Amino acid sequence: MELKEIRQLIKMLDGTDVSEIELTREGSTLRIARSIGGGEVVPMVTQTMVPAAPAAPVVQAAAPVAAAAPEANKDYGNLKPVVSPMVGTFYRASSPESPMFVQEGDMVKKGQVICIIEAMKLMNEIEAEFAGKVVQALKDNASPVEYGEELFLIEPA
Amino acid sequence: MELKEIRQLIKMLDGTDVSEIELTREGSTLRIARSIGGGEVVPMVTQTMVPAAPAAPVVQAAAPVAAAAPEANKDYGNLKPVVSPMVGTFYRASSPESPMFVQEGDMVKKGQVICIIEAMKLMNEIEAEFAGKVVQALKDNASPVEYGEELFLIEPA
Amino acid sequence: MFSKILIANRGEIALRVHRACRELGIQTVAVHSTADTDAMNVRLADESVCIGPPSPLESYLNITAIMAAAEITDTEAVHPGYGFLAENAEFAEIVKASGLTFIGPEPEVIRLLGDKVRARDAMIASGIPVVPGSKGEVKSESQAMKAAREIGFPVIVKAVGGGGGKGMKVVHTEASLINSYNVARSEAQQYFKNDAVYIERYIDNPRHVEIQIMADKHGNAIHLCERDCSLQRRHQKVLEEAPSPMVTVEQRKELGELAANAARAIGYSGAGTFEFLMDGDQFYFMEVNTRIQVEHPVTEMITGMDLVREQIRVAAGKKLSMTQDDVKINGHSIECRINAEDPETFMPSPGLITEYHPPGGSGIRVDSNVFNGYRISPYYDSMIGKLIVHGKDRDEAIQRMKRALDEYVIGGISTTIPLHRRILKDSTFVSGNYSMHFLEHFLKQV
Amino acid sequence: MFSKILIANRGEIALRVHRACRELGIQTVAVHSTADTDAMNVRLADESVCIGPPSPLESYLNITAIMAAAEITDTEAVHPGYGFLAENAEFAEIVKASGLTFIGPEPEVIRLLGDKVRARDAMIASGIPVVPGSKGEVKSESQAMKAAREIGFPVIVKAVGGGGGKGMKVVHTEASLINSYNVARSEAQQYFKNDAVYIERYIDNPRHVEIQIMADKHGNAIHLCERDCSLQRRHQKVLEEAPSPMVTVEQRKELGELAANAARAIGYSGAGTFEFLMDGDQFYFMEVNTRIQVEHPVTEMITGMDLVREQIRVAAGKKLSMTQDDVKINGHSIECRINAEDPETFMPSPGLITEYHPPGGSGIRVDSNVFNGYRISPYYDSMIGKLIVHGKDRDEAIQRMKRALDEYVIGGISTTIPLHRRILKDSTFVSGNYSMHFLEHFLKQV
Repeated sequence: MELKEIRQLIKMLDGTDVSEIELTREGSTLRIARSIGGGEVVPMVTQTMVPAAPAAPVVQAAAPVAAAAPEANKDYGNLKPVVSPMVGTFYRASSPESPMFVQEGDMVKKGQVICIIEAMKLMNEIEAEFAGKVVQALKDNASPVEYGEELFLIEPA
Repeated sequence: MELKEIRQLIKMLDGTDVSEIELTREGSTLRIARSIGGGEVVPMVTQTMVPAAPAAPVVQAAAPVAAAAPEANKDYGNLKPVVSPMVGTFYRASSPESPMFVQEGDMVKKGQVICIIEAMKLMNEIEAEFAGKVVQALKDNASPVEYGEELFLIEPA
Repeated sequence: MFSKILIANRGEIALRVHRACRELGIQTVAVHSTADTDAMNVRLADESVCIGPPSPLESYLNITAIMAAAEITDTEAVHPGYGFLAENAEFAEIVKASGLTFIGPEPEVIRLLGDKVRARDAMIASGIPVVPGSKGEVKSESQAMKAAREIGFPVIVKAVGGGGGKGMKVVHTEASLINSYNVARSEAQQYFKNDAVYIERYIDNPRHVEIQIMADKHGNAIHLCERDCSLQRRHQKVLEEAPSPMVTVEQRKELGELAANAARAIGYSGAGTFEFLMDGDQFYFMEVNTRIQVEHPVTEMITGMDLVREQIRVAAGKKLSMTQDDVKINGHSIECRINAEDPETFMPSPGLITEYHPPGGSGIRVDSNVFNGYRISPYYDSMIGKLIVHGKDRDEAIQRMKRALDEYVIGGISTTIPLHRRILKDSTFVSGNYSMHFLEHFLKQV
Repeated sequence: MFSKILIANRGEIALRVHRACRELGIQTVAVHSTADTDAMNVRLADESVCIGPPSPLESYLNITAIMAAAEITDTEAVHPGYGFLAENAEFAEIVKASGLTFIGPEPEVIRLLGDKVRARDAMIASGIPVVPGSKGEVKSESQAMKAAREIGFPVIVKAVGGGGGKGMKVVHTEASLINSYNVARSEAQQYFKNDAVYIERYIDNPRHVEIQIMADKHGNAIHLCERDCSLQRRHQKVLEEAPSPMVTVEQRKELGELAANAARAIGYSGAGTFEFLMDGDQFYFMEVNTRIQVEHPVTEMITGMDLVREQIRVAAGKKLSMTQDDVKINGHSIECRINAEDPETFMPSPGLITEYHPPGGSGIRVDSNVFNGYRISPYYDSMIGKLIVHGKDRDEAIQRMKRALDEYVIGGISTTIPLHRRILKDSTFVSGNYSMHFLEHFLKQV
């Protein structure tokens, strides 16, 4: 970087409200800071680290099922999620030929079976914990689900 | 970077509102900061980490000399410290038989020898950088001192 | 070789197994409770599955949940680590029945060695020295008296299904035998749902010495030196070293060959540990642990064998990568277990780690799942890491461990690092001549 | 043995030397500039002395300040690390004249080996193969032409007092010789204040192979295998390994013995490195580095010798702790230099480290002076640490390095970790058959 260039740079800043400029080129770095606006101080605050947990160092292409950690208290407004009480495979019907336990828009009663989670060849019937209207199914039929993963959104009656 | 260039740079800033300029080239870094606008100082607040630095894991009984890192801008009110420009041994007189260069309460002139720092058998005379009254000697005669360590407090005249 | 392994554990051993898999090019599945969602092993795994709430019974001990996780991730093999389900024969059987490979011995071998009376008989049959004791269960007060007289006092009454010091009673005189026998039975019933007890000679001031073995599915078994784990507090190992400073070259060879022979005789495969009490120059068999041990790294440091890698290899049907002749002992290794505990009161100290910097440099190994910003949960055991050093001899290893302990920074919680610093400076420890009672006395001194 | 050593350096090597001292029970004095007040080596040292402002000329290269620090702390010996004053014969002389021990060879040995022409003559006298070249300085254009014709093109013109690629010109044809000769002279004058140049055969596609030696003050010298440092960018080593994948057992022995013999012949003591260019199965001497090298850990990993500890021991007058027969090569080791640089543009990236977590587990060594919350200053070189792995063979070492690079977390700045990940996956690198031009081509590919 030549002095001439630097002079041009400083001149260029004149009349603008740029308070700081940093230029890096071919191993050279130039930083210019200005105090603007009559005595107003421009503090050069270098923001400090947030003592953070290491970010997952390797962001591998995780298999779809395993990628999602259980959702942490999302806000669904007046809707309430039904979460999976176990790991397994989520089924919306008791067999491929049977009708779905619940459809979107259906009203369900407390204790009504709304899906099945299969774990180790055992079909575990999952019941609604409260009455309401099924607004959305969050998982496709035959999806793998983790413990705590959200399955349905229900609007409590 | 040559002195000539640096001088030109400083000159170049005159009359502008640039408060700071930093230039890195071929491994050299130059930073010029100015206080602009009648006494209004531009504070260079480099907010550094406090939280995360490991606390000195082994707090050894360090030798007295080495324990103290150079004091960082303590606030002495209207007094100003004289700091050591080098590592070595601090002497308040030119020989054990000689009188001290300065006593507490003495007035000193700019350029007056106030102590000696011995390094590698060489006696380096340290001069007062400004005139004033010696309020306190911060080190005992024959103490080892680090670069940047405070030696005297002087009330500028 | 497997293409994907599910690691049915948490903490540092889950990370340890993950690392071995990575170095073998095998994909990993981490299963975890909701308390461990942010754990290092979960972050580093190729896939992770949340299997339940913090309670171990509902997550890390929940066989159904673990098997369901294996199923939905198409896992080929399961590594159980140590603790939790690692020595549960039923779990091993279920894994096998599901068409997956359990990384450990066959279920029937786990079952045999988990039964103290049957295990003892198998060892006697292989010529391994056992503590003089009753032939199996002692079923009545009169049988107890007869057995104790034959063995000679002091004796110890132990639960057949027991472990961890529970249901154990030391008896010094005939007068107190019957009472202790009855107390031991009722404790055994209470803790292990099985009131069967047996009687053995009580060894007064022993060392804990254990032989590492490794066996494949082709009838090959080798021994990999002993570890000395005499430094214990309340039956919990605190610091381990290899080789033992008190075992001779001849003893090492003799005991090692006996252990390898026994392993071959019972059809053992995988990593195993034969635990002995050492009393003077006598050794007495205690038990076989059919899993990788917490303290396995000290053996890795002096033999150069990656034991977890080898476990995986032999589970996949490969032959041992070393013969007995290849096993050379190189230098000395020490491990300090770092627990989140007050170093004086041993009260657990869960909480947020606000500073973390492990020691580095030559001859240092840190196996730990924690990091700066990690919160140690109160649900699981307090061991948060292991600091292992290697030196060309015991003296260099001790100097190195002292140096490394001084560098280790863990802020925000209390740890046992200060305790280890004190132990490493103690002249009895430095001499190498310490028994299993050493730490107890040491802690009382201050 | 010394009771106190002053470490006249900064960064990871200052910490490395501190660790060796600690393990020998020696007190340490850290000297540092005002920019390094919070550095790890300063915090860990028994004593520390601030010797000047950030500028190396006024601190780490300031002999007066360093000697004054040695004086006020009653130091017995000075370890210079690498870089800065490590190969400055005048500094070694001043240390000696002050009644202290300089941890390195005698000043006259440093001076001899620092002069390329005299060093070359000494090597020829010891039977070490050198690149065909001019006999000493080439003083005129006509001498240059005569020498180049004798040697045969391509040739390289080099500065007598040079290093780091400066003042070097490759010449392929007679036509361009005279111009290159004159440019090289003027560059040499500019960079080294000495316009003397010499001419050598230019080796087109070499490997960089260097032999580690260690010698005591009693006339004993041993060789400790080679390191392969062919992976370079702009004459800076990026990744090193030991042993070299291309050197045979016979070559290792022959070259090692030649180096150890030469060391004995010139009265060498301490750690030293004989650098060679390897062209096919020919070796050509380049220079001797009279200090510990950045890449010394790979040698430590495969030989078990703590080189810094040994440097200190022999400086204190002790005999070598190993004979040549004791030197056994065990497995394979790789080192990746971690620089605070953009992994693509190689722009320096100073700044605050906001997250830091080094890899752990088996076979991993991290030598680094940084920590979470450390600010990398722009005043010094960009190497912030070294990741070293050991495996039982090269394949295991590569797998382990990949695993460790994936675990290494350094936040807030850019580092060369992503570059190393890419290199470790490259099939040419994995084959082991790469020359000093490999990295250059590799970087252009993307």
